[in-house]
Amino acid sequence: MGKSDVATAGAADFHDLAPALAVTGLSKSFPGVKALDDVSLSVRPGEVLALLGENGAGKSTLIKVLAGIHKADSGQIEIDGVPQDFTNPADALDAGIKVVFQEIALIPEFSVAENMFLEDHLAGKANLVNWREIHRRAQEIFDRAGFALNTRAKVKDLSVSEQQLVEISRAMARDARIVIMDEPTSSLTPAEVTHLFGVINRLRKLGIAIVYVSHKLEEIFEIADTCVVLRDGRWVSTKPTSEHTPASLVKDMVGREITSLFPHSDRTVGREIVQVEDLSSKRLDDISFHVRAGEVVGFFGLMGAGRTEVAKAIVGFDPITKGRIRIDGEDLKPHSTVRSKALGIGLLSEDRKTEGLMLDGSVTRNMTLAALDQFTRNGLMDHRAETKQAEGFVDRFAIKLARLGQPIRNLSGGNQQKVLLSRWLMFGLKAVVLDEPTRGIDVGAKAEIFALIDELAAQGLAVILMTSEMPELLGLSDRIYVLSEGRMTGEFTRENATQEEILDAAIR
Amino acid sequence: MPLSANPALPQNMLSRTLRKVAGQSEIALFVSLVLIVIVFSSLSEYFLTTRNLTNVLGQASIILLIATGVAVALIGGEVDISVGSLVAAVALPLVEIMNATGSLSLGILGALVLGLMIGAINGYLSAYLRINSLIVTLGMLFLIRGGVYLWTNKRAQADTAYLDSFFAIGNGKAFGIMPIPAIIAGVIVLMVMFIMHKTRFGRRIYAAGGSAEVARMVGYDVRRIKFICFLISSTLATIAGILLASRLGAAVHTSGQGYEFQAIAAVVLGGVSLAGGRGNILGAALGVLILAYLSNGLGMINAPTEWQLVITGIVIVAAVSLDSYKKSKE
Amino acid sequence: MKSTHVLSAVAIAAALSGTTALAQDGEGLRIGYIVNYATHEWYQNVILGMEQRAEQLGHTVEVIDANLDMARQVAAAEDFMAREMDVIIMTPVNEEGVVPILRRARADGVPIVLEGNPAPGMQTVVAICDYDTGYLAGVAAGEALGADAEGIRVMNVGLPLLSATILRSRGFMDGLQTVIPSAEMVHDLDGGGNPDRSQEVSAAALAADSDIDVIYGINDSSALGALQAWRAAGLPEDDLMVVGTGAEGLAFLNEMQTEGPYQLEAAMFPEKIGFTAIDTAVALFNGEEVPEYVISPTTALTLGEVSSYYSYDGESREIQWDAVNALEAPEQCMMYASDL
Amino acid sequence: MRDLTDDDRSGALLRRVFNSEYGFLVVVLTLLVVGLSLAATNFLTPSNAVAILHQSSLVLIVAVGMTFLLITAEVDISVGANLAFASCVVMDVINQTNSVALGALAGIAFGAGVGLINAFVTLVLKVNSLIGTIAMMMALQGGVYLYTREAVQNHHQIEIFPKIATGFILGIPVPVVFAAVVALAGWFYLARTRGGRLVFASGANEAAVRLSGYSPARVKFGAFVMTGALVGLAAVILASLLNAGQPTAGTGFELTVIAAVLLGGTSLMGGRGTILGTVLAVLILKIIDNGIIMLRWNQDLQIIVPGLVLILALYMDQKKRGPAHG
Repeated sequence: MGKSDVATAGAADFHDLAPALAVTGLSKSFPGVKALDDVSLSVRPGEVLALLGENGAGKSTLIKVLAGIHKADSGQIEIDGVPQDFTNPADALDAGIKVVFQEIALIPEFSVAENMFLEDHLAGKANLVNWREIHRRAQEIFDRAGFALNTRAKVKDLSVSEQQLVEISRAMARDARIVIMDEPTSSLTPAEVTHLFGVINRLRKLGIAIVYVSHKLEEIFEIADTCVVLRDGRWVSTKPTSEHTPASLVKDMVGREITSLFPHSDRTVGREIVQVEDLSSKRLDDISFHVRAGEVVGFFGLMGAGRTEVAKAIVGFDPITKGRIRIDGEDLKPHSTVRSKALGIGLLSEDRKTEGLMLDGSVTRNMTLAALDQFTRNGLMDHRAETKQAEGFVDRFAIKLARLGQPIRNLSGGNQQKVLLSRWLMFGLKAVVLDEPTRGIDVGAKAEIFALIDELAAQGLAVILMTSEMPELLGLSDRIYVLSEGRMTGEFTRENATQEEILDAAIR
Repeated sequence: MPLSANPALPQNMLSRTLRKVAGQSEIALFVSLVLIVIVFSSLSEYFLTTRNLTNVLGQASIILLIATGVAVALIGGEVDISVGSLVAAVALPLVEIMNATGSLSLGILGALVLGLMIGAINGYLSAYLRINSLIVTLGMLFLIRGGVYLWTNKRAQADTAYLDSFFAIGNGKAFGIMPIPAIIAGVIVLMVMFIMHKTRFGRRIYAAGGSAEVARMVGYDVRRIKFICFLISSTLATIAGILLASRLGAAVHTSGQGYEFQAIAAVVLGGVSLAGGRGNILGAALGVLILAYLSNGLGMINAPTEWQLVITGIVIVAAVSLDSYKKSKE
Repeated sequence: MKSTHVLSAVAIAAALSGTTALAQDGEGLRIGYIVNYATHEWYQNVILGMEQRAEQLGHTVEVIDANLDMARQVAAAEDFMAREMDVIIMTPVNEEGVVPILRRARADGVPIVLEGNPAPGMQTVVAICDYDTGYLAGVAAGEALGADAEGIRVMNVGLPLLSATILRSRGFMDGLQTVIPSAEMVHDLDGGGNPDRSQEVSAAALAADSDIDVIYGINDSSALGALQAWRAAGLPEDDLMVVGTGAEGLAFLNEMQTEGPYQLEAAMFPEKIGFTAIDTAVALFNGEEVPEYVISPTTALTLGEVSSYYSYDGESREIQWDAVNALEAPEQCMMYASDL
Repeated sequence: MRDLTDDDRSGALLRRVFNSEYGFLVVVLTLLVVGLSLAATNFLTPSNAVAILHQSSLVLIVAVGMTFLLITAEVDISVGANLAFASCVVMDVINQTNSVALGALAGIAFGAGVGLINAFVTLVLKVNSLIGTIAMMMALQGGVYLYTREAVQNHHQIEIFPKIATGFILGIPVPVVFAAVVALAGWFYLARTRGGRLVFASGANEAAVRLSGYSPARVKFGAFVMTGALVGLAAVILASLLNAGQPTAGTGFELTVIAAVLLGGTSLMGGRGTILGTVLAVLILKIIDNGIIMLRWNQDLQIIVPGLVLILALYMDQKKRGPAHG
């Protein structure tokens, strides 16, 4: 890539350099919404700029404008002082901007190497794919960046974090000057996050400007040089990270102070609701645990450790090969979701789109799906009672919507998640399994979900929380189980849990 | 961990080359094909003759071309079921122009123009107006067939130019052995294989079919890619229509009915996914040959039509369920 | 993996060695018949006639079904040639579509007898006269109605897809008009040759104009479908006459026996066609002089006449060879497809 | 619609009608009826209305089942072949037992049995239902000739039998009564019952339904079997209408049925559709069919026009929903 000379010059102090990317007065409107309103920022070679804001603050619109997906109504984008006019994503790429989106933009059926050269396949004049060169160049980039990836592996067989490395390698393959990462850690485990930061630091040394978008404050303080906060499509502040405290950042983002992110009320712990003995399946090996009423039990584990597998097994969604699952004393037999629901346990899936929402269905229909029996008289639906009940939940959880009949697809992630939680609360459970309940949700909504989890436990529900976010785990759980490669490798109480010991158990 | 997936262990040469061009499932298909040949060879003394084996290649050439086009469309994430009617339609300009001018090239040109026009309509409606392609091409299936009936007044249009070149492309044999339609189809299928695997555009078809969103983000013009997929599928069906017209010596208005189903069945049997982005042309071709030799063999042993239909149905269900069983094991 | 190689090696070796077909045992002839559409009862009876005749003469018949697909028909001819049949009989799915395969068979020295429709380049065709069949039925219908009948209105449930069926419809009208010149065709429908479609189009046509005296169907299914549409519309059956064509199977026998409006059948004796085709095939193989057109006889039958040609027990029918073989076939048809 | 802007509210009446759920279908239907009444004097007669309703009822009975199936994101291509086979079974069993009831029952049971196998192949063997039912279609087309080489004739001559197709109840043709009952029941089930809700949900998001403690496989199973049983019911009517069991019947029937259901606004992707839309669409297609004969136009148009209508309908639907749902 021939960037090493720039690296030695630039990495030491980027403050002296001219901005690699400068955005001035960017505005963009969609029908009915002003998504971006006069936003400006700049980022220099070797600088890591954190872009913060709640959902709807305009971050994704800004990124999409920079990626050439949307066209701004007004304002200017300059790269190395040259004004740009992107009409499509290819223009942005050619100009040296590479966006690593949160939803990874790789072709699952293609090999790692092919994915890195999707734009041109290194094709020459005859438009022929140069397979040998593709693999050679990919390997070369991996060697330089120190990635342990096989160029011939299919992307669909990789873990999320490995896929992210492919995305970053892709930026390197394109000689990108500016890499924009949209919530890159949302599906990474702590170890993988650490690894990613190593990669970012290496990129930084290569003189690449990085725009880092995240909700996770502790990450910002670890990696970012500068913080830019947006709110409601408008620029709020630009400051060096060193001048921020977590509270000041949250205040800039939310516009108000949030006192406690993790409420933990005093509650009485009751009888054992969930009892699991020697649970084994394709990916799980002899898992045993129990959860009592009024207790929040966190499950931690790295990617692929088996959290989601446990969650899906104990509600009867995935088949098991061995073991006994009892809910409030009753055996989960036959092993099905029909039975588990009857016993009073339900799962909120980590994957809202494919396992939770009926995207074109109305809010009401999504919310009442589990509790249909309550609105059934002699097999007939009582639409009035249904609507009334749904209205109650909308009020109770302050779900923001235009009307109950609108398709749920148009709601924000946080509000969608509240609807899905309402689905189970309306039914009335004894135990609920929450798999990554705050994935892709902004800070304000997160706090509300946390409060809700606390409230559920206080009402006497047994809550099982699957999470990969350490602060969430430590802040909410009464007890913590740790999984590693499908086995149980640790159990901690709220009092004796430390981040180090948990991580230690997770890699055991 | 897939990361540690080994770069091929040292094995004998044959299997390594085989692996290079074919995946697991293509090898399985090839083995099934061989099994069919062995079984029927033991049941009929006439099956395992050079003449019969090459005959079938000629007979299969028409479905092979159609299936290849259908496979390209499926890999591109779209489906084209108008091909059966298209086969009948393109023969009309071919034969009429040939009869009027005495020129095979002009006739072929006419056929290609009509074929491309139909492909462009399919492509425009599906890719640009974003109407579900199954519906578009289902509608076109009716429309084209009706158009053919109106145009011909339901009479077959005979070739009265009697060009030897036209006779040869569907009926001739190279070196007295290999049917020329089989050679034509074989060369075209190889070309498509090459395009799909070795050219930038081919890879873009896979990308557009497998993950249209991603392809769009990478900057591919997905609509254009899909549009061209329809052009490819109708071009291949046009060539099939030309070969068929030559074999029949006429533009027969009823020809090609049900070919779309035969082609889709063969292609799916060959491992091409209905969901787009998966499968390859080699597999599709093997799927066609399996069904062709199966049908030929059943004919050789005088199996009645009804049994042929039942057996073909069972073979398809068995193949596809085996495939989905394998996927569920992954 | 190993087994794969072994299997493929065996197959390829076997394929390359290319065993030559075994020689003929010299008993009888091996006759291949490529049928247009074997699942239709008409063709089943053709095949029946072939088998009965072939057995009498000590030959064997093998059948491949083209199942209405021209390409399949060509493939079937190739297969028969690969199987070294002595002579091939073929009912073209479409008469224009067999020209190249006839040319290839001639080059190969395999004699081919066409059944049904003539095609350019053929040696001989065994067929009934479609126009004559319709014509005879038309005359019979006219006579049954009486020459002084006025304003006779006809609904034709036709099949314009095929020249043969166009000829039948035209023959019927021409025959009828020789007796009753004022007879007119009110509805000229495309019933697709099958009963459900015929029922459907007839229902619509009868709703438009139900003042009909005669229904003519180009085959039994078309006539029966139209009759069912008539009944579904609740129209009176007393003054209606239904004329079917073919004597294909059991359906017309069944309906005629109720002594309802189905009074006349233009019988084409499929068994006899099969019989004649075998005789022609054998003659052709033996190098005898065979006319270009071999005509199989047809006639119009009333209920009273049917039983002398077919015995019917409600479950199956048996052709009365003596009566059918006694029928005289014309030297030439009154009109051919080429005259259309 | 509270969130309509003023602009929309004052918008052209036509556009509002078109954008409503059935607006497009109702407008087309009205235009057809008015147009044909003016163009063909015999169109608007009781006998023609009966003829149209007769023809529509066979398609509609099966289309109701197909609407259910498509809403659950499955499809059944074998309905045409099933119809032919079942009609032979109906006639054969009546011939054997001299009981119309037993024959009807056997036909419905046969149809449902085919649906059962389709369900098994789709839900247990996990074969894509498009492919699985194409294979079933081939197997049935072959199988029917193994069952009977020729049309099964009416040997029983039971008087009531022809009345199933041609009789009247309170001045309404019997098949129309059957179709109306089936359509009403289907509409009521989809719109008003808990089970109907699950039909939609199973097509919209199968995993979500399973996680919510229901069995989408059971819902789909029900839809397959019901479609099959309705084919059996249609076969009883068809056998009566043709006074025979016809192995050659039903060619292209599946395409007509699916075209009608799609024209009626049911989504191929599942999760969306209505019986009322299907009813309107069946009527539209059958009136077009009828009109072509009434006007004495070339009957080849009967295959061209539905093709055009189908593409047009989907195009309108696409425009209405906007590109976001492409």
